[in-house]
Amino acid sequence: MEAKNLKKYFKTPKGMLHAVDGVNFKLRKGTTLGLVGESGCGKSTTGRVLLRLLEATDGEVIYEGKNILHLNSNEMRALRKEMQIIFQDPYASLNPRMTVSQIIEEPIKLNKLIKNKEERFIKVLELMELVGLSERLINTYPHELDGGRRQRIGIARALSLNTKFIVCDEPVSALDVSIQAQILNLMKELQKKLDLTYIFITHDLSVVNHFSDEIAVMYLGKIIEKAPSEELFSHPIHPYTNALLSAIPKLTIKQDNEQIILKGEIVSPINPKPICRFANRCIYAKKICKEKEPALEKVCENHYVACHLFKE
Amino acid sequence: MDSAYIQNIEEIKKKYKKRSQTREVWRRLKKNKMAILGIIILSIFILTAIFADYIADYKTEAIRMNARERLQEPSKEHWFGTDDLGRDIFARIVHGTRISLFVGTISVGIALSIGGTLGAISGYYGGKFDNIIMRTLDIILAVPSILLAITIVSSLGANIVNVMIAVGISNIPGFARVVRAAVLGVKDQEYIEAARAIGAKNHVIILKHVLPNCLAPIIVYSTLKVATAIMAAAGLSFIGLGVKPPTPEWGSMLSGGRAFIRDKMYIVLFPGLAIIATILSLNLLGDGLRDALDPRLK
Amino acid sequence: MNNKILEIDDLVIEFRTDDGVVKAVNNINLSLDRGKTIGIVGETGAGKTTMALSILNLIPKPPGKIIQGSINLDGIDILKKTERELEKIRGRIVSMIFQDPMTALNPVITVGEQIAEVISIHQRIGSKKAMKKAEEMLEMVGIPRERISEYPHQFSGGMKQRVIIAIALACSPRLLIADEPTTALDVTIQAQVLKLMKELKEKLKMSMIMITHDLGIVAQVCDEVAIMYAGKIIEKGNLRDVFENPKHPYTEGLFNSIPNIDNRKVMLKPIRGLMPDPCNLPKGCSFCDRCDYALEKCANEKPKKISFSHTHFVECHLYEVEKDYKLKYIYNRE
Amino acid sequence: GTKEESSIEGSEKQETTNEANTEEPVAKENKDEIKIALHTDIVSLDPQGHNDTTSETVSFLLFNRLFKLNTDFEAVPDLVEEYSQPSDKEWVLKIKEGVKFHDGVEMTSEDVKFSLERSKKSPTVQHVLAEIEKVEIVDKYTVKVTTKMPFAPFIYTLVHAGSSILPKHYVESEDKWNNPIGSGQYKFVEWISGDKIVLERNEDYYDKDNMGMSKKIVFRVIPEDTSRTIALETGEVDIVDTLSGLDAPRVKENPDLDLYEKPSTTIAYAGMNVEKPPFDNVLVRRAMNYAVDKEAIIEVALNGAGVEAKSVTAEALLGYKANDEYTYDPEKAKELLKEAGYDGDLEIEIWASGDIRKKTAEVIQANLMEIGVTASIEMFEWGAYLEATNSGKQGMFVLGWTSNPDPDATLTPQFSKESIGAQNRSRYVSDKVEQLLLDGRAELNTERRKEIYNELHETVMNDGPWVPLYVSNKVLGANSKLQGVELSPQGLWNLHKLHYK
Amino acid sequence: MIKYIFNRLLMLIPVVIGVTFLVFFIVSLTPGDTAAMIIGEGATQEAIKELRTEMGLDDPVIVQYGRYMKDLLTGNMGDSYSNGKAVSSEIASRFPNTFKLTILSILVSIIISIPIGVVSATKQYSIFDSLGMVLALIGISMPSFWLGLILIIIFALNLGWFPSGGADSFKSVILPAVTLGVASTASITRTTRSSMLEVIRQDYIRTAKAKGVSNKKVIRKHALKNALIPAITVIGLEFGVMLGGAILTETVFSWPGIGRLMVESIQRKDTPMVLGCIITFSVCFSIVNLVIDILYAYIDPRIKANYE
Ligand SMILES: Nc1ncnc2c1ncn2[C@@H]1O[C@H](COP(=O)(O)OP(=O)(O)OP(=O)(O)O)[C@@H](O)[C@H]1O
Ligand SMILES: Nc1ncnc2c1ncn2[C@@H]1O[C@H](COP(=O)(O)OP(=O)(O)OP(=O)(O)O)[C@@H](O)[C@H]1O
Ligand SMILES: [Mg+2]
Ligand SMILES: [Mg+2]
Ligand code: NI
Repeated sequence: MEAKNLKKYFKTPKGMLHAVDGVNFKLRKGTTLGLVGESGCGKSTTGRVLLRLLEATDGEVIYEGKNILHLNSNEMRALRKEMQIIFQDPYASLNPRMTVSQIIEEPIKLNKLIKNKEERFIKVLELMELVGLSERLINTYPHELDGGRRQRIGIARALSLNTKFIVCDEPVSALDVSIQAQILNLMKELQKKLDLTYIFITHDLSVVNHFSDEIAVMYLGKIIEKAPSEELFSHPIHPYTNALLSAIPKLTIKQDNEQIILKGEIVSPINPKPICRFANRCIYAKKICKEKEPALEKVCENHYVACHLFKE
Repeated sequence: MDSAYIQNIEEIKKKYKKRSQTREVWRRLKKNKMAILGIIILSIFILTAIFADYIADYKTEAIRMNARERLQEPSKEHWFGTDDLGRDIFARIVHGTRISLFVGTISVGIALSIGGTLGAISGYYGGKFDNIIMRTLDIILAVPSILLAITIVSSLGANIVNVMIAVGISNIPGFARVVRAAVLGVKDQEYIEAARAIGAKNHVIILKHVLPNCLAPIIVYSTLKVATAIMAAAGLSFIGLGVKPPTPEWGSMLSGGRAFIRDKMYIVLFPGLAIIATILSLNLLGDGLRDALDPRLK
Repeated sequence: MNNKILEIDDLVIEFRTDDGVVKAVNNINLSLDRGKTIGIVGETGAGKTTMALSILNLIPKPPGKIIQGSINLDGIDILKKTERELEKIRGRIVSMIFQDPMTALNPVITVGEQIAEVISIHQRIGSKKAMKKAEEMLEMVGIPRERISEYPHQFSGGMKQRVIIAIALACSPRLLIADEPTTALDVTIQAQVLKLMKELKEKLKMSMIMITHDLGIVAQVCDEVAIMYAGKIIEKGNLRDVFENPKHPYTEGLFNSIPNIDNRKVMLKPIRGLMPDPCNLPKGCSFCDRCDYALEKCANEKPKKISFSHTHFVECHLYEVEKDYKLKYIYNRE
Repeated sequence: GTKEESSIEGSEKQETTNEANTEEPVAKENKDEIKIALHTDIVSLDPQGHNDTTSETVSFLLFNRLFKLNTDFEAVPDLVEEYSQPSDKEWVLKIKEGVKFHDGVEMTSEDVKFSLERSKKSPTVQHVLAEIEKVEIVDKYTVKVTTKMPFAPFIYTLVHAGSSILPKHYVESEDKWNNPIGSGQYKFVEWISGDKIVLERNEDYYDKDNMGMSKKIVFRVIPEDTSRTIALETGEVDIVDTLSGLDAPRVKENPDLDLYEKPSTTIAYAGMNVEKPPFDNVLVRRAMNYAVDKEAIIEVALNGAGVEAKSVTAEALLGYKANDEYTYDPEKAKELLKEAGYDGDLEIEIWASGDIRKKTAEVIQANLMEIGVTASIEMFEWGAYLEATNSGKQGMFVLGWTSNPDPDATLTPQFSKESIGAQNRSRYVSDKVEQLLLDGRAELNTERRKEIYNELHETVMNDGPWVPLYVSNKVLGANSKLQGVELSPQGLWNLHKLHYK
Repeated sequence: MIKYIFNRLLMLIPVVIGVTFLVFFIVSLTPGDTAAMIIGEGATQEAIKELRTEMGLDDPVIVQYGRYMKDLLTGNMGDSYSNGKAVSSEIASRFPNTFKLTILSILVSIIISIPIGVVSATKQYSIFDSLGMVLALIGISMPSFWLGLILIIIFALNLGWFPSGGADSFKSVILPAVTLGVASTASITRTTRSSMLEVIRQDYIRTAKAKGVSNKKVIRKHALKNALIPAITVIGLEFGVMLGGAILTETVFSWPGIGRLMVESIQRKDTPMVLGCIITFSVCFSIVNLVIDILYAYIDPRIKANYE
């Protein structure tokens, strides 16, 4: 999977909203890319564009050698079997009038993977077992469940097809730590077993650190830093990444208040100027930051950053 | 998967699959006393329609003129009195059940299926589609139903089916608007996107995901429109486009008796009550059904 | 004056649904001192939100029903008040930040009006003045004044959450209930919001109930912690008690489930199994099915409250048998 | 109160009721304004642009004709001072001098010539004066009219609203009949379509003996029967132009109101298409005449407000002859049917349109059931009905005809060969009748004409293209204090006489 | 927004063209000969034929349509076939009545139905709820002539408070407005109730309560506005029904409105008048629909965003 200069703009009354503005990344099979960043920076939009749930404004998405943005609707539908998404808000993404088993069964039925009713039912039970939903829940509706179970329905649905690639949009944000841990473990196991590729979107940095092989930090529609997890956590370069990492609530009782609290106006994503988008909140900002847009450049092996300052 | 688990499947199925969708709805409906009342009233009407011939003889009581028994007040012999042709109003209501229920439900059915489809399409796709469909319906809305009915009946002939078509067509824009408004509220939900993500085609999405979530206003509107349809059909029979006299039919009984409203109230009262009871039962049932179909209200 | 802002006594709340009775809150006792913050942590569905709502007497009835217990808020017996009287308490003495910011704001009223409303109700000031105050509140939570006349849909999730916080704080309540107030926020904004709350708490001597899944947040802002499981408080103590010396196996499990930010290679160790069906709670300890330490009597007998200090107690059979029982305690802080 | 045919009888009663009800709210504030409820709006203010009785009611007040009808249905001179007939086909008419239109312009023979010629050209009323060949001006007040052939009903055609004398200068102006000017007792004030027509008295009316009696007349359009009666009861109107038979007893019993009833010239009939089986068989047609229970129809459709029709015109018309042979006799009808070769296996269609005709058809249907004929009723919208009953596909159909005073205007369109495809909807052809019709038109001697038409009635009834059903009564109600209510077979009459004491 | 309104108003042109086209063909399909209808009883065949030719009724429909449209473009709706009056002046004289009646009826309807709907929803399954429903259903099942006559008998005949008909004073519009309004209450009540039921279960209602907002105010300020969207859709539809469907009420109350004019014209096959009425209606409907759409936007800012 590869994204090349991916762009998604929304039309708004005030102008073009650059939700995703030239995102590039490459993803090896069987690995996980973590996507973090401020809320509203375009993470979910990126995920949607990758799956063509939204039509990209520009750019290419290359999946197994094909640019899927040029496929017609039938070809695309065929491909959907392999590419799935777990939505950010599990409740909203489940049809309130369908039972758990219907929701999980639907993709199988629609894609005619298993024609036999019996077998399909067995498959549903298997999937439920896989994500840890007890069979008791077959006939329950999403609203009767708590956030954790809802989230798992979403996961089971994503896995019901011959999935190879999943965009996980904050799959664990609604969960308590224990269930979060269960789910994360499950997803990791599945990745190993089925050689899945994930894009993992989250706010929770400890989770993303734990889960991803590589992390991309987004800010206002752009990737500003990208590195393998360990590298990023140990040597963050971009000032925003630094701020982010410092803000993680620590489990220690007495805080030494060294958090970097960001100040300053957030730049509007509508028709942004070609300058560093973080510049006016950046404590290190220089003149050049407000004049030129930094490009994503290589710092060391696999570590990329978009900042005018890193060279210094 | 381990085989013990698979073996359990039959058992699991027995345990859980029993609660099929319809059964589930029925189970919940049963708990709603008002809905049950609605079902009972409606069943009485349906049974009346089926067994009308056993309740009152069509030839001798419902349609035979009896000049000597004109305009009799309700009595033991004629429960609901007699009309201006000396026919037994009770017998006419009993036999009228068939036609009125039929006309009411079928014409609403026609309007609902066509109007609903158009409304759903125009709401779901939006943009140009929406504009074209809705403006076209504006045009139909402006054509008075009488004119429409005259045309349909004169080109297709005067029979009950064509009356239903006429009433149905003139109700299409209304249903389209109601459905469209409801669809607009649902189509941007995330579960619709989720359905697209698993490769569902648009028509599947509309049918399986959008419409079931728009049921409430549709049910409310449909159950009410049955009354209007019965009366609209009667209005048509007045200008000669409805059922052929002397076939009994509630709406025509109601409008035919308008001259008697001051002295012989019962002539219009009973057909009116029959319509009210029908609509009441449909509404009770509709309310119940809406609640039963909404798993969130469990 | 009573030093307790809140005393909940033996509270039981049930939801009567078609499928059975959901026992959401079971015999909860809780008290909170003025100016203190208690963190409530627990699995999804443990009954945290339900308990919080009961303090405002806002349990949806039906299907909800308060079976027994009393709630004493600042000397007022909440459950005995009429709806009229409650109107005066809600928003002024106690207010709440709701869990789901996406749906908690009225989509057709401007955010400014929604904030100003609570002010004009309780402070009896003109709508213009209330609007002024609302602007200040908005700024306080880090949203520019100019956006006061915008509608919720024009705000991002995080901004909406901040509006709800502003509403809750507008009348300087004596007790603030914050139900997962930062789930939709990224960590930098989360830090901002938490800081704001802390400041207010100090300035106004406000007490706070902080419901969250994030133990890091608890560590940052709370004085006390209560761990809830299946409608019960199974462990409660001050921060140090619980963080440094967790007693309940569930508490231990929670800590073990947190990904270690410094060592990403460690496999997560979730608590095995799932929460019991709240319609059908086990006879004994609700956690017993998932507990690695379960004793025989755990399955049949409800555990009693065991105190370790005047602040720290736990409900677990383990300590009835052996007061110094040591959990295996895999969790490794730093 | 009750009034039978005219007001004379009722006026005695008046006094008794008057005293009893002095404080009744019915009392009018403005006694000089008479409010008349019409059951339908007028079609047009142009007397040559309408052909219906309601419009006539109004235009008779606005315009004069050369002749007018008296209450006995006889034509008497109105504008005409004197007239003579120099030859069979020539009429010399001299109008009164000094007749002024509402704008003060005097009426002259120019206007007469203009009006009669315009009438001939008007699509709506051209049939009325169709027999006129030419109109010539003799002098300022005299015209000479030449008919195409000797034409007995000539004077009667001149009483028709279509023969009103209009001011030439106005008609040729640009006003388009928005503010019509006539010479009648009343002047036009306004017409709000669908609502009301307001007229005020013409103080300069030429005939001082026949001046309008009240200052103002307001016609209100009240289409719904019940509402109309109620308006009368509440005193919102003083008189209604028609009353439903159902409401008649109520008005009768009301001491403040008077009921007026008089047979009209409107006959209802069930026509049969003589070209189409089974009605091509005279026996079947006669059988129908025996099978129908006319009394029941009057009861059901008119609520009693009518009389049985015994021939093809109303009794009031010249030359009427009742047929007493046909009575309600289902047995006889069955016999005739058997004779005609039908034995309980006859199926026919009855066509109808409108509520009253529907009820009529239902009664006929029930009657026919008794003699083993199965009839199904086909209902039509009015426009479609008129077309359909001209198509030749009709079997039995229910219709009516409102006659002008002269029998020719009724009988020729209905029974002449020429009007097949038009008014002769039963498509009846008979050489004898054809001859009688021609004779009747040409015969100027009333007695002899009467005989001709007597024979015609006999012949037609014998051939039975119709089952004449009933002649409806003109029923109307008025405030009992209202004076001068007159009723003609065509309805309200001499409205200018209406007034309060 | 202004652009949106302008665009929608522009859409009136195709709608009017569509309506006239459709009606022209529909009328040409209906049976009955216009010329024969005009002349009435006693006409000869030749006269009818002559008149038909004179009026251009023998031309192909499309030619007639073209002729009509040409006139219409110059603002001329033609003259009535039956009485020669200008259609535009006839409609101008009647339209204010129709408008007055419709507006008042819809007001009556709203005043009755919104409160009933709200109470039914807030007290679901209570006696109020059932009573509200039965009342609403009686309203919809009762033909307007029935209610109209009953009102006339009570309020005009027995009490003498209002006139029994006509359009003379403001008083005369009350009874017809009530009659017409009651017929529409059912749909509006039921819809309000149904959407209200949905809204009062929403989280933001809970938020409002938590703020200490009184119950009444929660309903009035927070719930009602949100529940109004479906109700307004139906109000718009009922508005249309009232505009065009007031025929029975107009008849019973001798109300000189367009509905009656239209039906009478249809029966007389008075095509220009029919067209005039229908064009008036279609413009009204379109404007009503536009107003409804604007109201949507006014009520719900999310919808407003779509218009800009
Ligand atoms: N349908 C839409 N129309 C207009 N703007 C949109 C739309 N969807 C998203 N946006 C805007 O695009 C930007 C990116 O949104 P996105 O949902 O991708 O953010 P995110 O990174 O997922 O944030 P979060 O962490 O809160 O989920 C935001 O500014 C949002 O307001
Ligand atoms: N309206 C309701 N009807 C029925 N059951 C309910 C209702 N609200 C809550 N419950 C049930 O009550 C129990 C407690 O729910 P509550 O919302 O208090 O959990 P919570 O601790 O806040 O969970 P979370 O962390 O997911 O917010 C759950 O089992 C839930 O399913
Ligand atoms: Mg997102
Ligand atoms: Mg919660
Ligand atoms: Ni004539």
